[in-house]
Amino acid sequence: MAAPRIGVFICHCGTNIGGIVDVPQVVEYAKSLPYVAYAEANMYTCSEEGISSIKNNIKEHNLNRVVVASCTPRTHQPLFRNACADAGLNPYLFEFVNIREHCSWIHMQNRREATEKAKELVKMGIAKARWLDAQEEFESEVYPAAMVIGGGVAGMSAALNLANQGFEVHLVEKEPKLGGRLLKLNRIFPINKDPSELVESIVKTVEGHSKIRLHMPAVVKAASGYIGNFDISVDEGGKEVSFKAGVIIVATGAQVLKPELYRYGELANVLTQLDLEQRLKDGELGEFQNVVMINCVGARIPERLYCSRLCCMTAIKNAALMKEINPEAKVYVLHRDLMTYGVEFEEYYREVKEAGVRFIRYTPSNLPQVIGAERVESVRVYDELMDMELELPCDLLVLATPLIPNDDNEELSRMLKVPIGDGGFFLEAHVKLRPVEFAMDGIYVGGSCRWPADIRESVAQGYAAASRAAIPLRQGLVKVEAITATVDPKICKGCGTCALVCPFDAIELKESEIRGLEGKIVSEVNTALCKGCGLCAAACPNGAIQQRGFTDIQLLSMVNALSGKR
Amino acid sequence: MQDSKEVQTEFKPKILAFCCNWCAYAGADLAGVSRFQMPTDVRVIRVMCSGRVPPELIIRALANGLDGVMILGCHPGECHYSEGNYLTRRRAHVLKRLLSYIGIEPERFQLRWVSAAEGAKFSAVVKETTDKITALGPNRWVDKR
Amino acid sequence: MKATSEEVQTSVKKLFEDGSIGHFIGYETGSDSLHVTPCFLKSGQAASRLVWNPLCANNLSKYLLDFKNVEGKVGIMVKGCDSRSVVELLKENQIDRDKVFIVGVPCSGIVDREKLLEVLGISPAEVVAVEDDGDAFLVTLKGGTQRVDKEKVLRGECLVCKYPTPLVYDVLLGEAVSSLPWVGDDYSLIKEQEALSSEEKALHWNRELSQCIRCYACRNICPVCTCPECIFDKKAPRWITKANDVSENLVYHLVRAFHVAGRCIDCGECERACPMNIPLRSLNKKVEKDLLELFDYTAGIDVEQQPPLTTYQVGDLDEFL
Amino acid sequence: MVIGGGIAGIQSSLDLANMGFQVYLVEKTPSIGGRMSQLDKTFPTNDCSMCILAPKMIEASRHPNIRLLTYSEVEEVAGEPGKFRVKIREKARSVDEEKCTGCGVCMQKCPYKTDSEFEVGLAKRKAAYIPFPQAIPNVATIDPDICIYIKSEGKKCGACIKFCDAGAIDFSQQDRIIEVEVGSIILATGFDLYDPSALEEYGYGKVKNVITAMQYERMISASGPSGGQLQRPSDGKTPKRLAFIQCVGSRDTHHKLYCSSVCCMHATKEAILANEHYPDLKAFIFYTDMRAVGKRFQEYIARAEQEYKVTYIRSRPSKITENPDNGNPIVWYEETTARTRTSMEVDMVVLCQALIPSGSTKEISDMLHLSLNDYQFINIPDRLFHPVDTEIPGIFACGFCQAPQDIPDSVVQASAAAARAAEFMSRKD
Repeated sequence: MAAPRIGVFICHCGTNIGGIVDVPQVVEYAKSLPYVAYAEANMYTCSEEGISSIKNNIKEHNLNRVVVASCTPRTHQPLFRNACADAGLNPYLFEFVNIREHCSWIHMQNRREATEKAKELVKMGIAKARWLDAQEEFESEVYPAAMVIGGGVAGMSAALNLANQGFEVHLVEKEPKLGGRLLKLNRIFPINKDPSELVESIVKTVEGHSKIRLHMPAVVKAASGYIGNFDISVDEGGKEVSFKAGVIIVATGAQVLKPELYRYGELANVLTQLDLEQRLKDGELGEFQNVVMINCVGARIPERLYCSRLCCMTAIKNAALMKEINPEAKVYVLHRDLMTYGVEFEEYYREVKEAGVRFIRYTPSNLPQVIGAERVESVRVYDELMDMELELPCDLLVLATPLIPNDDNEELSRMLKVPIGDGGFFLEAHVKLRPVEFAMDGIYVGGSCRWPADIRESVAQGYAAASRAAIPLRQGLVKVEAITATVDPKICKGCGTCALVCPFDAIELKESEIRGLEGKIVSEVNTALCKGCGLCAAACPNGAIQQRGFTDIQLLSMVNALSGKR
Repeated sequence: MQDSKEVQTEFKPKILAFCCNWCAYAGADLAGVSRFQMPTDVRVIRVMCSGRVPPELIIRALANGLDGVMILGCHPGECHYSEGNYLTRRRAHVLKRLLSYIGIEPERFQLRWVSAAEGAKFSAVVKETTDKITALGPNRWVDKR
Repeated sequence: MKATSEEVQTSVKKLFEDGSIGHFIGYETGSDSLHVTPCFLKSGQAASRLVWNPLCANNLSKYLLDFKNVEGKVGIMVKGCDSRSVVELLKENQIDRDKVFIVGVPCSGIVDREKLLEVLGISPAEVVAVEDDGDAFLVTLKGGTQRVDKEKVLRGECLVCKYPTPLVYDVLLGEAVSSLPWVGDDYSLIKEQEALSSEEKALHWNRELSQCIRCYACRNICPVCTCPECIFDKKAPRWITKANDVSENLVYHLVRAFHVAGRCIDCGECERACPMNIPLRSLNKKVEKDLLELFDYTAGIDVEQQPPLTTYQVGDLDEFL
Repeated sequence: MVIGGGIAGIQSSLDLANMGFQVYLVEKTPSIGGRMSQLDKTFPTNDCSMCILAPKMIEASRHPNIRLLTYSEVEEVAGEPGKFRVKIREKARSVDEEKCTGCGVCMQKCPYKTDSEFEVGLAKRKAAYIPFPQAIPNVATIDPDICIYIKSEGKKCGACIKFCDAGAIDFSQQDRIIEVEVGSIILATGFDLYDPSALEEYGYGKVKNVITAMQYERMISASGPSGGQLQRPSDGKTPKRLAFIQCVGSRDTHHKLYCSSVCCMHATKEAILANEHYPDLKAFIFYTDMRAVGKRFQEYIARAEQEYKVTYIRSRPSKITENPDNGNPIVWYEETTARTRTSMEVDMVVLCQALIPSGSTKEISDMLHLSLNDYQFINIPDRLFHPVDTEIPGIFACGFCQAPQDIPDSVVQASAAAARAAEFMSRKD
């Protein structure tokens, strides 16, 4: 490579920098430093004028490195990198020095020291620039198909959305029928309709869609690869089927807890809400006069702290239905906090209350008690508001139990290398701003396998996951981070320390295929997975693995420049 | 006596701060945008993650005679790369104790958490560290022979 | 019962005969009776050269790296400490467990030659043999036999050894030794140092480290220093200059201590190899102590245990002065 | 086109832009960022709000497929689904966006002040202003309502012109009308705060040390006017006892019937932050039902109680009065278990007021002929299976303008709306 010829551009930023830092003095100082071929001051380096000056001087002075000392790389680095690229210089041969936020703006009372500091910061930047390398921004192709795991409402919404956008979708469902948990329900709020009718039209669309390939009943057996390029094999009724996908959406749902409380399973007239729906659906419920429902059964307790979000509404819906079937019936809902969040739920709760369903609050320190030998005969509960103990006659006790994670989450988590969080639900990349994607690129999540969600939420999450998944599919190419790790296999000893510290599983120990090193076990970086944090580079004992753009020699040169060492 | 006192007040330490790109560097930027005034003794080197800073570099900086070195990263649990700062924390504990063992005052090596919103904290950390190191005086470890 | 040289010879011969091993690394008597050197065998015929006595200080495990590409298994003799460096080598994939046959020997302490000569006030030539005798060594001199208390002449690392019996082996010769009676607080010396003022510590270490001639003997002999190219041999980046300067020595020794953090098993080879008698173990021991206190970690115990600086707990100590 | 530059609008825009669609992101105020930019931390992780939001704002501003139209309002929508013709009024900033470097000199020199919208009245801003330090675009805007130069038609002041080195001040600017054609429209107009002075019994505006939750967010924020110090309005003292009142205007037959969905959690977060800042501070939360239904929310509440000594009191206070001696608010409520009326004197009260669909929601719905529900949220005909589709094909709604929801749910809906818009637009060709 040609000897370094560094160009230095120092910004006045109007008076923001120039009013404090003696910019001309910094320019003169820069000129005196090794490898500096050119230095100038600009009123605004980011202005049209400043940018063209950078471009012209790269050509005129044959510069092969550029240093700009102005504001912060967090906002302006792309601008200056583009300027370099426009002038035919690799954008990674650019280095940013912050003398505004980190100097002039914080040392307004001390011009002399601010100037000295600016000089030193510029010197450090130049020292690093001398060792900068050109970097390529790799792109890898995205195979234009998606795999959606789970054929409930979340999975079907995601699949349909992507298919309607024109992408091939492999929908993998473990049951022999699409529809998921919804199929088991009797009525759904707010329309109080038989859900099978509603779901049927969606199922038909999915089944008849030319872009959707249904794998059913089928389970994923193996998955390898990375964003854009996953190899998948599923067991489809005993037959192994393999296909490729660019992205994966996990929407496997959840299951309802069967409690070991309130003598469930022991007394015939104790049901879960789901059992109740099943019986209503099958027309097997029979007569009832006094119905008691208990909420938060097995939820919001020390062993299972979370609130399952939708059980309150399920209870209210079914309570209303019981009252509808038998207006003479007495229906009680024993609850803790009632989670009727939002507009419609709260409205419905009011309506149901007005329709005569009685709501009684109990406390976890004073749980309701089931009375009866063969069957429940009554339920005793302490009413907090009335401050008295009530004994409610009961011929049907219905328990609202939470959704719990599916048993096969762990297996799926290992296969896809995606994490499971507290409680056994899948863990998204960021609970606030990246709710439907995993930290691993190219894999997305939606519906109750992430967290208990009702129908509308599951559908929205299915769509949202599809939106995120459509991005790489539509782009066709994924840009690979350029600031990635790179291994020198000659000096790598294959100890695996880098692989242990890598948060993204981007490093593997492999037999080298490089001539002269065949068979040697060395670290290999999968650049498609590497996010460029540099943890590996800091952990490697002999510098065999380096982070591009932040190499040992670059950082060391800065430290030495600051301390006046060569 | 008066002489040495004068030398003391004139001592300006040279302190290096490695800031992670996502939190601490952004926090330092915010301190700038907010015009929080602070001592001029700290120089920032930007790294993508606090976990990128190898112990070699800190040891080298202190052996070169720099008066203090800081690593500033995201608060635990907020690392952009999810766990980098936890590894930093482990390494830093071991390194700090080792440095102290051979006689480099513990104040000269600091690990602190500064979020992107903590401009004020960045400035407070800079002030506090500068004060502490100024009080210690220059890093004269290599002159002890 | 403690294994004898004869037992070692017999079993190694058998290992060669039944084809269990193709090579063996052990000890043989060196230039004088106070020296033992590594011995490399290709067949059982020369097994009679092998010895096992309280002079067998060398940690042989690093030699395994030189036998990586030979046919058949390599046999090696390890003491408690040596076995822990084998664990570390296994952890870092530097050796293949299936290609190594480990002959473990429980150890009741190794003689520090210089201490012995000093205590007895003799020259090496006068020594005929040294044998283990419980809490003392039996030293056969040309002019008769002397019994010397172990605590006076043991090597530093043996005075604080917690693992006298090998932790990994294919065959164990002699009876396991569960603990050594003289070992108490293994960090008392470190604690003394820690209690000094920064000024005192700086003076002490400046004095010690300024003696270093950077011969790299400590690194070269270290069983866990296995990098094919050490960062101190690189020209770019140049981490240390060749200047004879204590700051360069400081970088070298601190970085080395850090590089073996969580891997050093205190076999004491660095200190034994140092021609300037710099108390190098002190630095390593300090790190060892901190890793134990901070992260409950001890190196060389379990191949499956993840190195302490490659992992974390959310609840790790967060206080930072 | 995406209307509303809060977190939902930003997320929809980014998703669509990354898919390759050209996006117009229209925001009424001078900066994108929305309500989330005003928050200090976010529940349940206590992530700093601005830290996680700012990178998204920057990404949106830099995206080649996003045209950011801030300080702009939609004037007219014509055409048909798949081919909407939109007129957007870009209001005159009196500042040249290209030249302005965001240095803030004009803000320093400008002599005219008004209440800062961003700081919810806790601080002043100038006529020349950047709403907050991380604003995007990071350029100044001159408020024509208070700028004396504009009011005097150039006869007075002009300090900003004099001091701006970049020559960016341009009082000759006029509003511009931009006409664009778009295939699909996403509404993300967010929420406003219900004015708690409507609940006279709580004394907001009369009892000095009664503030709103949004004011509290700014107060506890390190970047807020008090630098993260809790200072009660009457005397600037740090409160030792702090009460949060939930459902102020929500779930209330006289005000809003619905549940605002986020207040239980933000109050919990705010109480935790108070205790983190001041370990001897005691916080009390008066609530109706503690609605903690999201991921790790119950755990968060448990931590609030155990680690941060937050006391939850299930009661709806009847009134708040002031102790004339020290300005302390007194909260009157019914002790549920003992069933007695009682009172508690605290140093400051935070009212968690109801959140209502923003005013722009109504304006834009009227323009588009979309109906609203009883509470002025955008009507979603099939909430179950098409949760972000409005009555008009090709027009979608996400975030708080269509139902009360927290940040993750808004982000989910924003992406869902983007997916639906992409699907809608691909069906066309």
